[in-house]
Amino acid sequence: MNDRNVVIAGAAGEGIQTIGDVVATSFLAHGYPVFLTQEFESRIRGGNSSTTLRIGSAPHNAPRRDADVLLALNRVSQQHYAPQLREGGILISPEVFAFRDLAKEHGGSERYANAVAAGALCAATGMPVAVLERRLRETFAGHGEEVAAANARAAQAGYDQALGRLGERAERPLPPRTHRYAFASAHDAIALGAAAAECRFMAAYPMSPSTHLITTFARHPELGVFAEQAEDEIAAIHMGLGASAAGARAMTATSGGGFALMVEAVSLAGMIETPIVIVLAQRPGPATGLPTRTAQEDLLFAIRAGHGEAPRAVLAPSDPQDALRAAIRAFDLADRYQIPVIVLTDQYLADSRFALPPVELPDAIPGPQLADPASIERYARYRLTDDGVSPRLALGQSEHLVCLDSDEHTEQGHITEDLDTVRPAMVEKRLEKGRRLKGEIAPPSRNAVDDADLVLVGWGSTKGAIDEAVSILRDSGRRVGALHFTELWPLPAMEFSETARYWTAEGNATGQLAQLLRMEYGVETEGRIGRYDGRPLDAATILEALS
Amino acid sequence: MNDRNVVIAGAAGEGIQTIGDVVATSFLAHGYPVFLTQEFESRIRGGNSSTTLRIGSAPHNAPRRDADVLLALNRVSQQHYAPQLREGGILISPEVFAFRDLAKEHGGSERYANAVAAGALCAATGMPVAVLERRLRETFAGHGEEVAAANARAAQAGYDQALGRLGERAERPLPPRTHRYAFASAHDAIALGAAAAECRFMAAYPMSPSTHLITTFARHPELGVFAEQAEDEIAAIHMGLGASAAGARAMTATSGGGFALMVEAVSLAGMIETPIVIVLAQRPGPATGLPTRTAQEDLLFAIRAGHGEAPRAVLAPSDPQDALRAAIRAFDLADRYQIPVIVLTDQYLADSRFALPPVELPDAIPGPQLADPASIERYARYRLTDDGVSPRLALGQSEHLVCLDSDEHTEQGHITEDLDTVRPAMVEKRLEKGRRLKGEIAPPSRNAVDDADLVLVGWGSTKGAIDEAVSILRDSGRRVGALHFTELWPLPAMEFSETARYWTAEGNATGQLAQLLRMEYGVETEGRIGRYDGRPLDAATILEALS
Amino acid sequence: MTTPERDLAVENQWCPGCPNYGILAALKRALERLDLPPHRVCLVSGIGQAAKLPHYVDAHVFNGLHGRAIPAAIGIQVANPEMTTIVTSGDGDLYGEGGNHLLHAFRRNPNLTVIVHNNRIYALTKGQASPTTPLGERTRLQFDGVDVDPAQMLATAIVHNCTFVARGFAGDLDGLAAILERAIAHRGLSLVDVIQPCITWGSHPVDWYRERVFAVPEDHDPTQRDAAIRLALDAPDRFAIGVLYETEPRPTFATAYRKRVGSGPLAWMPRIGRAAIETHLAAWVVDPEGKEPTKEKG
Amino acid sequence: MTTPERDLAVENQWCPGCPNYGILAALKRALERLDLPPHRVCLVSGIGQAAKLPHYVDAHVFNGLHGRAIPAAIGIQVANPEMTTIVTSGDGDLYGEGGNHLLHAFRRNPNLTVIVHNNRIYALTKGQASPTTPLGERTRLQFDGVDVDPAQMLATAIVHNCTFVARGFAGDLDGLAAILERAIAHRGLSLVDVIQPCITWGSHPVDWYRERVFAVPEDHDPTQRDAAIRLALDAPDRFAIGVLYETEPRPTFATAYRKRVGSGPLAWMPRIGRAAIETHLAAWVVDPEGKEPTKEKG
Ligand SMILES: Cc1ncc(C[n+]2csc(CCOP(=O)(O)OP(=O)(O)O)c2C)c(N)n1
Ligand SMILES: Cc1ncc(C[n+]2csc(CCOP(=O)(O)OP(=O)(O)O)c2C)c(N)n1
Ligand code: SF4
Ligand code: SF4
Ligand SMILES: [Mg+2]
Ligand SMILES: [Mg+2]
Repeated sequence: MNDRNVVIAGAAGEGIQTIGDVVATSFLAHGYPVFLTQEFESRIRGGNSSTTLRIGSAPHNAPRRDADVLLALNRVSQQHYAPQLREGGILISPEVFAFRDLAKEHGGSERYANAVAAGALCAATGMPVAVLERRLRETFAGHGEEVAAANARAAQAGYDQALGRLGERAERPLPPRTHRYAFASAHDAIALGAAAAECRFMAAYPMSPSTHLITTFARHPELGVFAEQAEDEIAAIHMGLGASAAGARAMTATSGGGFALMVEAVSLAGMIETPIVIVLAQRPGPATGLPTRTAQEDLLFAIRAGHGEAPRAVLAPSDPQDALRAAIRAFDLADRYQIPVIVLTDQYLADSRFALPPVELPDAIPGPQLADPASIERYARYRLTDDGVSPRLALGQSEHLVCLDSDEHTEQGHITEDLDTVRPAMVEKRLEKGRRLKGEIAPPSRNAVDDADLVLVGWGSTKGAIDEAVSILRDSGRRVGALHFTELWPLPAMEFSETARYWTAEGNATGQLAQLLRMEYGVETEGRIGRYDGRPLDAATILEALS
Repeated sequence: MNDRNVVIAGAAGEGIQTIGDVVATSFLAHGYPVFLTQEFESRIRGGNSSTTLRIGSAPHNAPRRDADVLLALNRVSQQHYAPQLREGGILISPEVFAFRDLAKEHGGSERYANAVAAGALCAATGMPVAVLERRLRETFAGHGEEVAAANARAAQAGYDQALGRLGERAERPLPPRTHRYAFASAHDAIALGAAAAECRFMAAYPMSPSTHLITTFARHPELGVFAEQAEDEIAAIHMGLGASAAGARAMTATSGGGFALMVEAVSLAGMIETPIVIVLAQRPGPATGLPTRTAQEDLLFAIRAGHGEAPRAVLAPSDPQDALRAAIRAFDLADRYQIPVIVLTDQYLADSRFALPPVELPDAIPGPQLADPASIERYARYRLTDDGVSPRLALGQSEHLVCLDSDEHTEQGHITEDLDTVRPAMVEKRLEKGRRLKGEIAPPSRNAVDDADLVLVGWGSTKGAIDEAVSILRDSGRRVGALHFTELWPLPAMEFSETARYWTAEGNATGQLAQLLRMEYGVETEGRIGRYDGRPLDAATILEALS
Repeated sequence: MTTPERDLAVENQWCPGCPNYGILAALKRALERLDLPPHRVCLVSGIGQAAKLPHYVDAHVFNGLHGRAIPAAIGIQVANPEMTTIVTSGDGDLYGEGGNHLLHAFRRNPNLTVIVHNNRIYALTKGQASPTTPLGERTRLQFDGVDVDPAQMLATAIVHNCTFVARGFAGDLDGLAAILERAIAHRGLSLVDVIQPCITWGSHPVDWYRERVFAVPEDHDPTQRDAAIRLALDAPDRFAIGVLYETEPRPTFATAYRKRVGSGPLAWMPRIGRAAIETHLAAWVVDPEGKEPTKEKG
Repeated sequence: MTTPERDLAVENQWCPGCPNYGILAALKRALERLDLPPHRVCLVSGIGQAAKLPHYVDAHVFNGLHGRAIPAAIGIQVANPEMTTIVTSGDGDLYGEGGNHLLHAFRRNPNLTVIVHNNRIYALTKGQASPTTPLGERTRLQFDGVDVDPAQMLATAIVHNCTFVARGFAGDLDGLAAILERAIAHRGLSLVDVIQPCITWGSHPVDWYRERVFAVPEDHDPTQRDAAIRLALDAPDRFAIGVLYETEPRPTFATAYRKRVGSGPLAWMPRIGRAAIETHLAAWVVDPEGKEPTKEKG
């Protein structure tokens, strides 16, 4: 089937998520990949929200702006989203379909209107209604046979009416396929990656779009992560550092405003050399900004956050598969270098579900790196070593007493005022860790770069959109390629071709990656493509900027 | 007289500050400039602290490492500071002078030992003891005639004994001069600059080395600044933003750790477009670091602090004269652009007193910039304008209602979810302010740059040290010059000569200015000179690095 | 200059039927009864569902950050004591993220009214426990039930001698309006915790609360600390509504300062003037003795 | 592995004669009496003069940031409940910058002892008011005297049913050691506010306090809230010393969790294992119906 973009729009609380879920899983169960994105306002009822399904024969894990099909559950949504519907696209809405009447007639109650709408959507997209009916039965299994049956009848009625009304424009029923896809969000993946990396402790304060992470651990105790809702973000990260100092791998998650409150503790982690993983799920700022939307505005902030100078790592995964890897890597880097590691995601990564080949755990998952107390004669927490990394014992791990101190300290961890020897040695020790870290940072991924005269450079969640733009431009004969960074600090040593022109593409207005490239590599970018309206960067934005 | 560096060393609480003060003011009263620096530990009693007086015929407002004269009040201090005494330098200490015995004999009590020591110091430095005696009388005027007289006798005794002991090595008595010098710290100047700029409100939480600022306002109500000690730094800056929104010019002051806690509010100030001046008095980090020492480690942090994207200004004055100007300018920029302005100082600037020509207020001091309510028909706090600056009315200023909102907002200040029009317009509005601001940022000052083949580039408090290095290198025939930034963000458009080689010199280990220059100007620095042991950068460090 | 014509076509974002509408109506009524014109009122809030309230009232608005309404309001109140400044925000905002500010506000006693929309939940973030969610209640994050005790902020206010401490019920417009009127008129910090059932995420409907609220007994003496604390301590299912504690106003924040400078807005106080600064600048200068020719030459 | 040989040649940075030495001595004695070996004890502090104490004791140390000792200690305690974790820090640290954490710690009731060195001043920063400085007292920042009321954290603890609330006096080694011994042995959060006159910045010498402390009356029933609050509320010049409030321990923080996983340190719990994760990864996959050949062809 062709790439089809289906927008399901309605008010918060009207049920678009459920419709999106049952239709998406219908496609998946039928062997077709679905990429699901969500857009909603910062309110609990009303307003304009949407779930978008991008469906095709092969996965298109990238946002598309225009809709082939628009299902609008109410008039306001219809008006709001109609401009997105491409010419000739299909509109399904109460204006053209009597959802409620059909629901009453076939289901016995208006509350089956969404099932009618889902049925109509299937007619428009070539989804056999029987597949949808089974999904509805699964979804409402807990509500008794009558409810399940009513849903099924309502869906069938919607399907039938739409088939009739759409006539030629209805999609022909798709044949079933045997393709299997994993369907998950990047935050689902981070939670599993953390658990796989033996994270034992998470404290966080609720904040969109990060809350799903702590919720996952609380919902699934079998993942082995103790989860605590802190009184504020400051408490959250200090609890994490305490747990980490006592040997438990620990993390927290938040968004920009909450991260801003954690900044002092990021500096502390650098000083006491205690690992901590911080997921910073970005949303548009400044301040409260657009709490439920997406952005990539916190890159330079994350890199520089904290007073004083100490190393850190900043990672920015691009999809769920990559996020699983990034989570495991974050804990490993944090642990081996005894530093804070920040994982940058965003609302788009957090709330979208990607269709991927079934995801597998890496073979080797490095676990905690505490030293062996038996091998130590006389312990000093901040022992000076060649690589700057001191053997780490946890508080309470053994009879060796461990002293952690936020002041500048001696090798034993005690407050020092020795400026001639101890202070410079400790500064250099910490910075040496950063130099070593830099040596093992992954270079950007390369997509058709070798013969490219124009190279798009991106980071994090925009990979799908950029790769899509590259393939469209290649198809039109342009020699375009892409470099994509998912490990952003420290940046690895690398060469940029002198002949290619570079354009950055990112979800902000000031070209933060472009600034970083200039600072680290001296590369001049010819152009900076930025999207900063709260929606994810898409291929169309890139193509417009380049045309 | 030649440049003389006099170190007065002792334990905290032993009285070195008083000795430093009376000797310094003796020189000033005698017509000679003094540059006074202080070094102390993070404790209240004991340890090693020192006050250093750099004295000469002309001001040398820059730190010098080696001592011509060392007065050590106890054995531990003597050992600690002896390595600083240059060969042939004069040591005055209990080991060589019986301070206490003389004090008992001539003052009647050991508590006049410091007066004896001060007298001895005068003999070593060519200060007529009568001048010192008058300073002692002034200082102890409140303690009764007997105490004053005993101090004077003790000083005379110390002077006499030292004259005898030192013989040839005693400095010949200096002739009195009529030169007048102002003697003050950069934080003294910032307080006065703020008051002159009609700052009305300051809230702060105590933190070295910033506490002197709020203390000045509390001590001097005639400066007209309401001063409140907040429960934490977060409260401090939010109180300031509240007061500012209600029309009162407002500021806060802190050090790196406290600033880290204010970062979320910096972002808020950017979003609600409410002016606030933040003095960030730097000290070595990370974390608690060295609380009473100096550093320049928070430049890039200050520039990037806060989630989301909104303009700010970052200033870094180089001495008290410049700090007076910077404070006035900070309030003016904050007010005209409705942004947060960060003034970077450090422990060295805060705790050192400079000898300067008498300081005068600038002729024109721009005052608050609130709009005239009578001129407004229908008020909208965030009215879109060409330059991005909306007419600002204060809360409660008039019958026009003012609505400030930390969410993305409409022109009226109400929460918006309009992504197509309002959000992009508001982002561009805020960024346009930044572009205009950039246009009026001062270029770096130039010292012998035109014919230089090697240019030292510095910022903030290191100007004295760098200029001293330049003049020493010029004297030795090298074509060295200096560029010095005191306005660091946004950076002004400027050209760097292709032929000169650039070296940065700053108080940190990672070359933060060098990184910034590369990012903003694409300039490659040939070398990066950094001092990060907690002491101020001095000319000697620069000369060593260049040799 | 026209009379304030406020863009009150702001769409309300609360769920239909939410008791927040009751608080909004009660507040409007109290402001009317007190005859406070819109431009003499400033509403301050943090972030949350409750914190959207200021956008729906004809008044000045400072809608700041989550948890930070109190210090912003203190700054506003100090800068302009002629406005009536009212904080209206959520239980998570004021008792959770902002707990330290409220605690220290009890000490300062600024002339503010603090209205806490206590829905015992984080509503805007979709249903996590707030500091007042009762023990054992299941939420969308505490799946096995909340396992820490609720915060007792009314009792904490009382032990700090906060001179007006009340509990209201959003389902009782008349009663709440009357409490708010008294609270706003009271000099010093007035704390009003309003039971505001969340009909979307909360565990109980409004009627469940309606059945469990009771008026503060007639014979309750609101100057008696022990009795007030007893009424204040949240039983999870019994709610004394009314003024729990009220004593003689104590000096409000910045009283000493205001005695010195008068009561006007700081922004329009007379300029300090160059002279005051120049005196300080002059004091930096150490006059050389050599200038005074009578002095000996040391 | 040798027995812990700790670098106790750490120079003490306190002023000679400071009552902090009394707290140090009392704590050491209490730890000895409880027979707690050094490696089973973790001392946690923030920043300030008081907060330097952990460096002077033979134990594990987490000397974190100003105001943040409590959450760090909670993290440590959850991660390793087998250690005895004790917070020892200043009044500014715990009641000022860290006030919110203490407030919410009362709710959580972690098994911690919190020792507050209450010198009624910010000593390390050279003499500004702390949250407990009495009204009217002049400091090096409050030149005309403090004009806000002191924080009442003991009373706040009591209204939150903190099950062990005591006041000690640093000038009474025996008495303080006895209180600390009980506090450390108590299960749940124990709060001990220790009167610790600052002889450098404080307004009164140690003897002034010595004359004004009195033992909690023999007939005081520490389970009685009202009476405990009366003793707790700081009169500026009368200090009841002893255990003010003590009730049956209530469940400590993370009890439910620990029931499930046992009491060992989190770091040494058995690995979750790949299987648990793989189950979740497998649940991401939607199996195509088409794989099951019996199913109809839609
Ligand atoms: C610093 C910060 N942390 C977290 C959030 C996310 N957040 C927004 S509202 C809210 C809680 C709201 O609860 P409450 O104050 O009780 O208001 P309600 O929505 O229940 O009315 C949170 C945690 C935020 N905006 N800022
Ligand atoms: C975030 C932050 N703010 C401020 C400071 C500065 N500071 C260090 S100690 C201290 C107060 C100490 O008072 P207290 O906790 O009572 O301890 P004391 O010195 O009196 O024993 C302050 C404000 C800091 N280190 N960190
Ligand atoms: S979510 Fe709850 S508190 Fe928020 S508007 Fe809806 S009912 Fe009211
Ligand atoms: S300053 Fe005060 S509290 Fe600190 S050590 Fe000295 S006497 Fe003790
Ligand atoms: Mg709430
Ligand atoms: Mg103290």
